Amino acid sequence: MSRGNDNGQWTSDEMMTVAAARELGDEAVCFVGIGLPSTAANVARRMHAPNAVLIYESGCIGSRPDHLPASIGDGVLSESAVANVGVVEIFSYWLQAGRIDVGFLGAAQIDRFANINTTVIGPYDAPSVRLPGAGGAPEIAANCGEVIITLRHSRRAFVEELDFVTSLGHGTGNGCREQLGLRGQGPSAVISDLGVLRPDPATKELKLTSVHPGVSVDDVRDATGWDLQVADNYEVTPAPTFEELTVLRKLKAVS
Amino acid sequence: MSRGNDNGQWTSDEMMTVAAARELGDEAVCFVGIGLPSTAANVARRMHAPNAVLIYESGCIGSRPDHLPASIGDGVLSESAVANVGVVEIFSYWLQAGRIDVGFLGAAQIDRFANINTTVIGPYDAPSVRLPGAGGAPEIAANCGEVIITLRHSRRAFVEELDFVTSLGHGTGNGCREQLGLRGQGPSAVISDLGVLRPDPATKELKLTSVHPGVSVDDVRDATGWDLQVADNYEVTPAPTFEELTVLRKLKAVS
Amino acid sequence: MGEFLSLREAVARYVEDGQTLALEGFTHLIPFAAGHEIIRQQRRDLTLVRMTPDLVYDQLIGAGCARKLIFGWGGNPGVGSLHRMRDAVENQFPRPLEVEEHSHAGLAERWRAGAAGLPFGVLRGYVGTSLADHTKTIASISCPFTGEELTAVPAINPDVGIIHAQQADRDGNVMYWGITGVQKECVLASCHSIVTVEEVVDELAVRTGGVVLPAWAVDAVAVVPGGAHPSYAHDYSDRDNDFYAAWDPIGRSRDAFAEWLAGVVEGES
Amino acid sequence: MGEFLSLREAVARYVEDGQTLALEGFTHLIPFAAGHEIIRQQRRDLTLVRMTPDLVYDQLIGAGCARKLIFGWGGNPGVGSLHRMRDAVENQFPRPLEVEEHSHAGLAERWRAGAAGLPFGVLRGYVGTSLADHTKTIASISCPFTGEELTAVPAINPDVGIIHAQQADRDGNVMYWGITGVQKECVLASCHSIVTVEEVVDELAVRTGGVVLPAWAVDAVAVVPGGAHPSYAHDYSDRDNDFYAAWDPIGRSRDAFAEWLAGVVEGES
Repeated sequence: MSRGNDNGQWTSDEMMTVAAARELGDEAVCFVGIGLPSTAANVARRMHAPNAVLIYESGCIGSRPDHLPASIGDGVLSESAVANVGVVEIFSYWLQAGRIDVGFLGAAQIDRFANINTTVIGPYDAPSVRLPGAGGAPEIAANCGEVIITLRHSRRAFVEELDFVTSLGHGTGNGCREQLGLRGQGPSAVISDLGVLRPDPATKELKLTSVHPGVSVDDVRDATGWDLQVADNYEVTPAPTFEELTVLRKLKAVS
Repeated sequence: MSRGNDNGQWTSDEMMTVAAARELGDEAVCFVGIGLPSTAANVARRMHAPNAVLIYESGCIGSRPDHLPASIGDGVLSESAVANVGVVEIFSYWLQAGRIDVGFLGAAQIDRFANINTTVIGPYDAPSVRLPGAGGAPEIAANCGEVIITLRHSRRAFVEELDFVTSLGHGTGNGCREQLGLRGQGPSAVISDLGVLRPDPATKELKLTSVHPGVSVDDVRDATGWDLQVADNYEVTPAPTFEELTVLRKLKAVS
Repeated sequence: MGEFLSLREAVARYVEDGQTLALEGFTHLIPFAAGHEIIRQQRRDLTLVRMTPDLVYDQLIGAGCARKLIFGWGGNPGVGSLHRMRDAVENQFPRPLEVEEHSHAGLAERWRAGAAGLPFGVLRGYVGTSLADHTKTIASISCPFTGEELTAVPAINPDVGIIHAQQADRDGNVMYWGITGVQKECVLASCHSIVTVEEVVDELAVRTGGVVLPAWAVDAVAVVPGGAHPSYAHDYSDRDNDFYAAWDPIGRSRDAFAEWLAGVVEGES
Repeated sequence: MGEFLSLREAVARYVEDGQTLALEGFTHLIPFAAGHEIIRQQRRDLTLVRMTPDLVYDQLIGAGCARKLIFGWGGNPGVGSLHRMRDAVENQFPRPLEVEEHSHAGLAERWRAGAAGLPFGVLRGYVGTSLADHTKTIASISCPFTGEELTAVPAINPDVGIIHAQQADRDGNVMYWGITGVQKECVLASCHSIVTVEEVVDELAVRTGGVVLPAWAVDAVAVVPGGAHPSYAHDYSDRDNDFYAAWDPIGRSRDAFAEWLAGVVEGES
């Protein structure tokens, strides 16, 4: 399902990518997963965040790829990096030490507290779907200053209860991360193809804070597996600009 | 005090260095301290042990210096090495992991079980002499397959009791290392300017197993601060050969 | 001691049924040729360790070589699932596959501990996740100085570690560069190690970030140009992204996989 | 963020009385010029951390800057003792010096833990030695999987870490090579870091074994050619072994040291 705007100038995936890119501040040090997170981070670097530092768990620090990598281990990430280090070092000296401002994660499923499942659907020992597993996500979610999550909206993705918590978001709600001794602040935004959700400061439950152009609040509610809270002052996400779309499509075209 | 042989062809320090060099087997992987250990290892590499691998705690693996370094961090060690790694790695991945066959150590003092003091003479908090301290020695002594110790003989150096155990030799005797869970076999030889001492297999107490040419057993006993055991079949150390002396002096000359 | 062997000899000498084996390489330098040789030699009951199983383990699992998988992320990067791995986990085909699942940070620390000769490693990880409920090799540990609770994981020390590198010199010293992953740890943590290389050179390359393994720390070196395909060797080849995409329908179908497998078994090593 | 400052500004901005400070460099790349600037700015009550104190800490201790020393080996390599350090330990001159003594392996692990954001590190070390009797920061720890007893040491996290490197590029990225010691750990474990460099270049050198620190991981970069003398900078200078030998009589005599000190204090930064 790919929604676009009225006159087909952009797709909902493009809206999602652009909205994610906008989250990344200039000079932010960002741990980037492959796929949409990497695309969004590279759009941001070409737009408002030229000094953002992209770090890939393959050990590439400060990569400036001229095209989108197909994996987190593509040669272009290493070649264009300021420094290349081993995987032990990237996780211990850089991620774990709290040097990363923003972690950019995808997800198969999330719940209302932005906890993530990328492991199994169904019982662990007899899963109906075996997903890829944790990868770098649990410690990215734990140790980055903040976390931005991107995934497409559906009732199978935004679920009432996760079968498996692969990466902790806000756990059971406000105070949970602090109680567990986690250093990072956890997810600050969930960006889907329908809108943007942010944790309520008081409860840490996700609230719809903006809907993408052409999407109604009911559309989002219908695609969410729990009773979704909506911010009083929710907004309409600004549509992708011509420049954003140009940068994004140019990046996609050469990959 | 530097004894030589009858006609002054070599000094007791040269005898000590050559005797130490002979201990190093070909293809041995050897962790080398600076000073006499480094000299001995480099003599060995030019004589009977061309394939010995010299490792310095500064992170140089497989150094083949063309002159003797003045410190364990000289540029020639790095330049001539097969690989250069950081100090964290050299201690953890190489020494601690049990990859080193032979550790070559100097000492300020040792006792009858070849325990080493390089820390203080006198009480720790009010020492009469403050020595340099541990450096790499405690873990070299603990984790190398075997350890060779070199120091000049005197009652101040070969003492009844150490004021401080900086590096463990055979502890309190046979079985002590095993009880402490140490992996390496501990000191296999102590080489002085007077002779060679080796641990008795049954008790691990050092026994005089050879005296250098021109040295009597009583000379060694007089210079030892405990009642030194002497092997029944003790030998006279073969004098330095012309070739050994040539190699040693050439090495010294260019350093 | 960096002995030059053919890949066939190297695998025959070091790899045995029932062993714990690791073929490492983080997207880059994945030792595919060595994996295929293990398939050809029909090794069985292997415990396979890898941070990201990738196609090479999908192939070994599909060929029935594995009884257990220790891993962190089992997907086809940029494409989708590893269907042979899923078929084994979901349907026990071609045989049941026991799974021991960690995060990448946890596995990296297990590799570090293994290479460092320690029985365990420590990290800030797994807290609040379901992983510890299902993986026995995740424990809690207290800092003796601050009392803080952290996570401990046991060292990995495979029987054989296998990697691919760009170069060996004539003495058997090995060098690789680009994305260097956990290969050093894999070789140093393993009882034995096999390195396939693109070529033998008189002098190893000069590369910032390059890793050199001295010959005496490696057991066997086998010259296998292209031995990482469809993964790549930086400065020697590009990642064959098309093959990764093409694997999806092969891995998805038992029949297509059987056909692919027959081709590998008939192939030359 | 790799900001270019003069050495005087960098020390003035980041180094304060009472801090824990580390000037690292393993024989190679010892940041002597930075040490002299700290002497000139008359910082006091410092806790100084270094694996091998070397002459630079003999000078800081003799100048009365330090109240505590955390170290592993305090000698003049290839020459003899550090007499200012001994005078402080043995005679409390010019002021008492508290000593926290470790092995090099233990300090390396403390640096690793500090850089890795862990409160402690683990090693096979100290067992059977007297070090644990006198050093409180050595503890025992059990492996939660095997029950084996190992040794724990706390992380080092100085207020300021100072190193010398060969190069910075115009963005403030730093590179050094040759013997690389624990400098990466020192910079990453410290709250703030100052790097003195031989020169600023358009492109960093290409060197196997070279270490690159991205600009954003460093606070200040100061261009100080020869800033490691009498230590050396690989490919830029040689170790001044004569100076190390000449230091022995200077350090041995309080008067000779006072004269040397006056020269430093009058010197330009």
